[in-house]
Amino acid sequence: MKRIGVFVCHCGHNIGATVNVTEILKELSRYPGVVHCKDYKYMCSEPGQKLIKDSIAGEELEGVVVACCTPSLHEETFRRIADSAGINRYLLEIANIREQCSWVHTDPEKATSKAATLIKTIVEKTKLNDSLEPMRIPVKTKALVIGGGVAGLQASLDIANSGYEVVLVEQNPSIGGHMAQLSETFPTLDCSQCILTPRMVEVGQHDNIDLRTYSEVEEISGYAGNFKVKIRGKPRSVDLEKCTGCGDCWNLCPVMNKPEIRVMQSVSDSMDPDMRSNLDAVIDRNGCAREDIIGILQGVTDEYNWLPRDAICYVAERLEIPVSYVYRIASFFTQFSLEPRGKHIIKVCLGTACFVRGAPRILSQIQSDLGIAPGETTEDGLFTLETVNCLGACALGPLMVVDEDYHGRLKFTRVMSALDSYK
Amino acid sequence: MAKLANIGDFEKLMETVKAGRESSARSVTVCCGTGCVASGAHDVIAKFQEELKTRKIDAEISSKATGCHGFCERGPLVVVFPDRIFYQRVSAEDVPEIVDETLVKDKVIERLLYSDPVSDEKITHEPDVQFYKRQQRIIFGSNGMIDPTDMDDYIGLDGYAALAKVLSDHSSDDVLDVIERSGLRGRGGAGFPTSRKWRITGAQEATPKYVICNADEGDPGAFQDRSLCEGNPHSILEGMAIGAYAIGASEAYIYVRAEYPLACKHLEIAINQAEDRGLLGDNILGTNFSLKIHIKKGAGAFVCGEESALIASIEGKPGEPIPRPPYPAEKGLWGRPTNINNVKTWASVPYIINRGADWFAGIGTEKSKGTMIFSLVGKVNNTGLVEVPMGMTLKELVEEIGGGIPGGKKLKAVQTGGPSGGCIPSELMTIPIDYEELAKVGSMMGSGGCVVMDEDTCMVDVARYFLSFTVAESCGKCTPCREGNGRLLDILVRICGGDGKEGDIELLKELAGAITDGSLCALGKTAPNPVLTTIEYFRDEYEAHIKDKCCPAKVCKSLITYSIVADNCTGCLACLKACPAGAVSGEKKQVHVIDQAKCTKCGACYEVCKFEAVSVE
Amino acid sequence: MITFKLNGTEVEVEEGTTILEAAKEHGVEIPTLCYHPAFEPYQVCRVCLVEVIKDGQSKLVPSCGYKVEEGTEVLTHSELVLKRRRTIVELILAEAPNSERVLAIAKDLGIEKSRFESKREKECILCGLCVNACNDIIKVGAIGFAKRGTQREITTPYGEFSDVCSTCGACASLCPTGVIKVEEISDSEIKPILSEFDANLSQRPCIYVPFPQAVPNRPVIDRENCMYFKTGECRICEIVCQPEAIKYDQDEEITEEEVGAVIVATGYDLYPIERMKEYGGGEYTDVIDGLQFERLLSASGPTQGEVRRPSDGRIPKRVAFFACVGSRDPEHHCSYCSKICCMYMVKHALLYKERVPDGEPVIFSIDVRTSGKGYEEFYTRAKEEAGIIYIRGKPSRIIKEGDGYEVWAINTVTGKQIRVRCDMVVLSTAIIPTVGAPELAREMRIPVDEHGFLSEVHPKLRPVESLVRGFFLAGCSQAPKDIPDTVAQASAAASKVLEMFARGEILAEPHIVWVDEDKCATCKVCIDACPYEARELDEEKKAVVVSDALCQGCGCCVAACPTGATRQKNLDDEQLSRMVEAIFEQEKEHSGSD
Amino acid sequence: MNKKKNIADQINPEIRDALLEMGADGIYRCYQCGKCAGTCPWFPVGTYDFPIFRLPLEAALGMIASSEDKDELAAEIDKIYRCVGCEACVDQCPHGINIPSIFRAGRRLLVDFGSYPEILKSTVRKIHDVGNPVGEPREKRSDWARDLNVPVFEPGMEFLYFSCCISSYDPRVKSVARAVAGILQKAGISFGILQSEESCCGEAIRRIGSETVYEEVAKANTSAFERNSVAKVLVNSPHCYTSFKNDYPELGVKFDVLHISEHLSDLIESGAIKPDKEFAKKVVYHDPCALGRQNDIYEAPRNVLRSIPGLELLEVENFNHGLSVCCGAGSGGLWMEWDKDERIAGVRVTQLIDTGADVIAVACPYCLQMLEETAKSMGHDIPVMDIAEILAESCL
Repeated sequence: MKRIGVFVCHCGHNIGATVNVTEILKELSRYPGVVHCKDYKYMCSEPGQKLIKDSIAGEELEGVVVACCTPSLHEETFRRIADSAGINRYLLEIANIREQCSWVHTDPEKATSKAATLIKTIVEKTKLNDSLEPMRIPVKTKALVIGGGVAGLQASLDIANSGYEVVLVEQNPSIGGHMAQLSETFPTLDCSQCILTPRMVEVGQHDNIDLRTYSEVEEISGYAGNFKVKIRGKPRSVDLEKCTGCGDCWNLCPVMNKPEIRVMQSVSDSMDPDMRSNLDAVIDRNGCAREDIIGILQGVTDEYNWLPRDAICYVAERLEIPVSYVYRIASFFTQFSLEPRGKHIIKVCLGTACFVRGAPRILSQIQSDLGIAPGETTEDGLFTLETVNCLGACALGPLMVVDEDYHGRLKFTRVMSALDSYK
Repeated sequence: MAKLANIGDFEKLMETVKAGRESSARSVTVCCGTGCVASGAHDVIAKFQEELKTRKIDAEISSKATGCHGFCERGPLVVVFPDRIFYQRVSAEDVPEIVDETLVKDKVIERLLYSDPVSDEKITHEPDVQFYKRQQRIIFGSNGMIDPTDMDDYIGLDGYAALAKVLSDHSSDDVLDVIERSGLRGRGGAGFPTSRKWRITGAQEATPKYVICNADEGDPGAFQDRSLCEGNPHSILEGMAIGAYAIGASEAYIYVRAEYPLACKHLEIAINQAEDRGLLGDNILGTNFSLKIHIKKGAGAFVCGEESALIASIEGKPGEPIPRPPYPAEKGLWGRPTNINNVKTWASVPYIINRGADWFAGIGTEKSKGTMIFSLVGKVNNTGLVEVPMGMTLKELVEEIGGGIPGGKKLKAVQTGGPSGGCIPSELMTIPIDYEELAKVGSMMGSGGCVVMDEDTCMVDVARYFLSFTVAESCGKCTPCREGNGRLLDILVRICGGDGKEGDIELLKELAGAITDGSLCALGKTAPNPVLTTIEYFRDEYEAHIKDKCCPAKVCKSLITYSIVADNCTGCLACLKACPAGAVSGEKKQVHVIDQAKCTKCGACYEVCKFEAVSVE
Repeated sequence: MITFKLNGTEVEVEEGTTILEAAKEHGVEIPTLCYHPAFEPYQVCRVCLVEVIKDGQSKLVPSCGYKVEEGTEVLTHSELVLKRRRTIVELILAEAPNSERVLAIAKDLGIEKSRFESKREKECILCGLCVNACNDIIKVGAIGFAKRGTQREITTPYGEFSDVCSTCGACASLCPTGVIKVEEISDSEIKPILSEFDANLSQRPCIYVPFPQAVPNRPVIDRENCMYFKTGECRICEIVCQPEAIKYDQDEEITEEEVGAVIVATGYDLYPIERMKEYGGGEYTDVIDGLQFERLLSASGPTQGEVRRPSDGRIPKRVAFFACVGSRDPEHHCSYCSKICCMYMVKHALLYKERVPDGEPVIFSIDVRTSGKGYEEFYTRAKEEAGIIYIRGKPSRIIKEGDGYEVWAINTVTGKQIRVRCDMVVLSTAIIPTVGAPELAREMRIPVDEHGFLSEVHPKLRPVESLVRGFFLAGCSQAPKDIPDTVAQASAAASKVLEMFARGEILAEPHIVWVDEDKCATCKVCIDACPYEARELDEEKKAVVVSDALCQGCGCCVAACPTGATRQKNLDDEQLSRMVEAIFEQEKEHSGSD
Repeated sequence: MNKKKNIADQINPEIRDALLEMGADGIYRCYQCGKCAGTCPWFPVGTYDFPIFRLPLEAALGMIASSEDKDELAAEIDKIYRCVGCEACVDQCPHGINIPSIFRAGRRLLVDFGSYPEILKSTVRKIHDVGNPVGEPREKRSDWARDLNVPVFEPGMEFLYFSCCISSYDPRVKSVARAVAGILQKAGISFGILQSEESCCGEAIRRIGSETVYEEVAKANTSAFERNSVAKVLVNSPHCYTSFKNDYPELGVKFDVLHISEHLSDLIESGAIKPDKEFAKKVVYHDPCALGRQNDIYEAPRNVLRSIPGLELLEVENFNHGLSVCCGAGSGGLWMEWDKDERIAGVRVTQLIDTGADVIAVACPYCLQMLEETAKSMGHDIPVMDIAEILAESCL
């Protein structure tokens, strides 16, 4: 049977007020295996500890039970006493008669009885305790710091400067945290970035710190001293070794708004069917590739005398090119017109030959009579006036062609009569 | 039309055709070029066919509609073979008389003959007509003799003989040597030696190679290419085939201007006929050389006359020039080596092959070989297409061939090279027609437009006119051309409008310099030429417009005023009726008055007044 | 390699380099307008003309597209070049008299004003950058050229809103005169990409470095908005990157590390301002939070340190600062005090007064907690210098009045109502744990309090250690605190780690379990029962093996083991039965007695 | 003898304990931040100084209606009866302190001493005598339904329709009850009314402070409900709703209560009622405090209005849903005579009109009376209609 020593602490009045300590001592001293019973007002104080230490030696105790407060507070203190007194520290046990007894009971008699029971159970446990040694687990001397703000930076530097390796994981593309965003810091009004950037650079260049920006900790397993950490490095789409940070890419990237991809609304079903069949015919005749665009638009002009909007959209749809491209071609060449044109097309030749023979006077005459400028169509849609740079019949200058008929050697008096035949 | 299997078949065909056409046969030709058609040529030819049929003599005497003879001023033209009696300004009514008298009885009808404006002497035979006498019509020669839609006519005049010759015993290098020795230079305007251009394209490894005929002819006042395409399409096709053979191309495009429907039609017919005959398409005449020719119609853009813009237009892109180098010879159509030449250049090739390089080199000056076709227009009596040997002086061209200036007016200037050319003053008429000579005086050969201007033309207004043309036709892509020429035009309009300012001339010159050096393509670079040359030679007119606010030629509207000369005015109300703006007032027999506020300066009254009662100050 | 003479000096460059690139390599700056390194040189503005002398003949060529030729001489600033360039720039200046870039180039050439009056309705110089970007690079084709000559313009088809424009803004950011506006091209809502670093007050491109002093100073591509990841087009960054560092196909990589200790310093975020409905948070653009005001004050911020209102850029004459927004509010938001707001509000007021001398800072607060070293003195000095008006009272409402705001509050000192009109309001919102940090902590089984802050072993005695051994806490992840405390706590955590490393080992309590191999029936029930995964089946021994280090002595396996093969040191079954007996005896004694 | 006035604060624990005992909440939690006072409807009125943020501390010191000076006491009593119980302050208080509960405790003390406003005394007496604040005889309670053959409630009927005293007696507000009855009949709902057995739900007088009379009527009502084994009660007044839902359970009685807007919204959704006639007007909905803020019913009334064709629903900017401003009729406000230009309803009417609406929609008889009367006194002729009346126009 082991020689067990019991030491009961009053803990000021925390225990003493509700638990009758002397009663406890009396009861415990009679308990089998208990060879030594003492109490003290503050067992955790220096004298209290000395009392235990001396009793162990004096009474050659093989087991100690200290009835006091929660083990999480002073277990370590008393076990150190056991060490220094020469017995194995795990032969000393704590009976918690404060948090688990005196603090939670008001009836002194029941509290005292419960305290005694508690102490007795621990005595029984101590009797069969073996002497053990604390386990020594080797520690991997490498640290992981999560978060690259000022806190993470400071901790990493302290550890790294002490010669140990650090893995610093930061979820944003750069370390610096919120402090980098501040203008100046109170109370000294230092410029926040001026005092933080040196730290950041130091971390960036420190060979003990493995900096992992734009990364997140996926999972941590293992135990203190031997953690296994999974770090997910989000793709930067930039090769850090090759990149020199010259800034060309971020100065030239033009996309500044969130793009929202939209598809051109099809016009083929909302347009009138026979125009669509005409257009299909023209496209089949000329080919359906981008380079046939001019031939196609000429076909449409032959058909409708101008390029209706639905036609332009449909052609763009069939050739799978942007409407803006077809619109550009349609507005570039004079043969194509985006406005409906008159029944008869009047072409006044302004070639050099006709010009010197008075073509401008003819033109202004027609303009004033029909009331339209070149490129416009009369209200009644009868005439469209256009100017052309040489019709190849300079001998007949000044010359005017209406649809297919040539009217040469015009005199401004006879101009309007020539047009009457078309009214 | 059976397909010719080999060169031998072709030679046999040529003999049979030639035999069928002995020269003495009596026949009548009517010029159906656009100019004559505009004056009613179609009715004339129809009437001939009708008359011959009614008289049942259409078997012996044939009538033929041919391409343009060149003398448009006197259209519709009729020439009676074999002794080439030349009737001009023939109307349908004259046809029965011609058939009876000339065709049947071989008598000449005086009234239809051409009378020499100077000597008033009647000339019966076409070659003697003063307009044709000094010309040397080679490329244009057969225009008046063949029906463009009938291939045999062309074959009859040694058509495709050159191609057969090349295919039978010429290697591509041989062809290149012949062309080089002939000294042929590009007829498009820049005059780049044709053989060197073919060599560069030929030397490229990348295939396939392309050959392009530039029939865009945007210059106002120039219509030779049109007449050639309409009148003699086969000569162009043959020239292109020979060129393609020399360069090693198997695909070719002819880029025709949208405003030339007749030319497109005749070219298409010619291509189909040639393919049916095996003279185009796959394995021409049984050899392993083949050539497919496509026709691409332009859509109305003068800038597409420029090489890279033409290529862009064929590729379906807007006609905007692309910076060079790389030149089309290295990287042209679809990024492949491409050789582009003008219609007239291609048309010259068959003649050089047939008649030999030395013959061609014999014509023209030391550096500019062969003949040049000019469209002689403007204030000249004989308007029309003229083919003259290089080296002839402008004076001979205008006075002898052109028949001088109508209305007894004095010659003031001749404008050559279209909107990119310059105005050459009358004092310099003695310079010969030569690439370098014309360039020296600030103008250029260009595509052959030659506009004659008399004393009534205001040179500032002419410069403004050319600028307004180039600004309207500029593609607007590069700053100097779009903005520079735009500003040039603004200044000229300001000067013509009477608010010219001190220093405007220097500003014009500075701008012109920046435009010429800075523009991306030839259109931009040459646009200021009319301004520069008119400033150079007619600076006094500019000073008059700016300082004295008066237009010597009395053309610029805001600088002239029309007023009635009281003592000449008989009150005949002629000008009152003619005035579109209702600016003339006055009773019958009373002296009329022009209300300056309403007068739009259209000049109608001046023209109508028979009593010279209208004065222009 | 090609040798040629550049402004008189012999120079060697690789074949295919353009004159512009060659000049740039040798420090010669040639002005450009329509040039963009990622595009085919369009060569239309002609501002970059240089003189090339080749076998005696000189001509002007656009240096942006003209490739260097062997043996030629290039003069970039010859008298002729400058003369022509001056005229051309004057022509462009007439088109766009107010464009900064054009004015800058004009100034270099000594041009103040263009002699030509500007006729263009829109200040567009038709350089084509926007059209080429939209059609050839982004490949959407919403805009294009139209007409030709002096009428040439850039427009959407028929001048109407485009139905294909993706509002990416490439055209607007490339335009040298800034005349093209996305809202004129598309009528759909334009959502600018907001810079997280600038607290959503400025715009950033898709490939970016958060701020100039970032470490590492390398860009990252925002895959959510980058055109390449949406349509596979654009690739501008790849084209312009000489060292070819752009890797679109780079995917995430998972790496494993073995570490001895973990310091959690995940920091803080601000309470979302959108939740303060009564103050118009998230709805009124000029009601902003503390970090946003910091960015406005910061020299590297969106307004270069000038205090300007986010809505219209005006300088606010009176700014109201609200304290305890979301803090000390157990009913709706956070119950705790965020500790640093009182102090940074004083600083904000002081800096605001410094930037806007006639400005009037008004602070609504209920207490001013200046608990740090030198804080009270700073507070007193700042009040005096900045003339801060402190109103004791928490405002109830902010109502938008015209282009300003009206604050409804009670001055609890006088008890009277007070309605303050002001131009801008800064809400000092509560400090909360960084978004995502509490979840991460729970995954690592580190205990967290009800607010999401990490729980320490003991607030006073062991403030930097987490309850789970080996984890240490630093900074605001543990609780709101100012920078001095954060740094101190970081060093403390570091020293704790160093203590562990210095010892090189950890002493662990020995009361772990052991397995009696003969009794073990290899039923593996205990393996699943163990929460710390400390048990494995050893095939040879035909028995379960315990990893001493992993075992925490919780005893689950002992309870689960059907054969009693698993036993715990110093807590053997026998001991337990003895202890129970002791209790019964005690009961018998006492019950017997009363 | 003029006693020197004692200006120092006193601490009298007795009053404090009495207040606590009478339900005063959170008097220790308050840190006087003042946020409550800013949302109180009296704030926008601007002419009455109402520092309610001081109330918890005054209660803690026991200084509610404790001054000896006669005028000061009258002013204090007037101040205590200014609170309209809209609980806007409760919503904003960082500690969720129920300021109205403190006012109610003070009022119960005053009622016990009998020193509370005369007008309210007469109202309480009327309710005590005839079970309605208007003073009309009990028998006339169901006169509004005489020609609608609305059945008397019998066990087995699904709903009891409890029409609030105001909508039973007041000639103008009667049309609300008639509209409700009409709609329910059209939808074929089995319901009935209790006629003279009903009496006032007592919500107002409890908040005025007379707990005794409240208990009287409450017990009368519950016994009537039990007698007729009523399981579900339909009410059109949010005050009856909050009384039956939150107060009556204290008496240990259990029955379901449904506000008419909730039921109408369900009926429309299920298709039982089809609002087909056009009501092409711009309507702004005023959230009653007892329905919205206190019982979280915001969307049901709006669903009813949105379902009516042609009706364009507007909101008061900045002051809608939980941030709405009270009409000033709660907790006895309906009967208090505050002078014309110092009325809460004046502020609310201006806000409602500024939205540019043609009609003001309400869901509470108190709001209807107060807003209509105030609008008229301010010279606006804008109609004020209950949502039931509007729905009736569209579906009957």
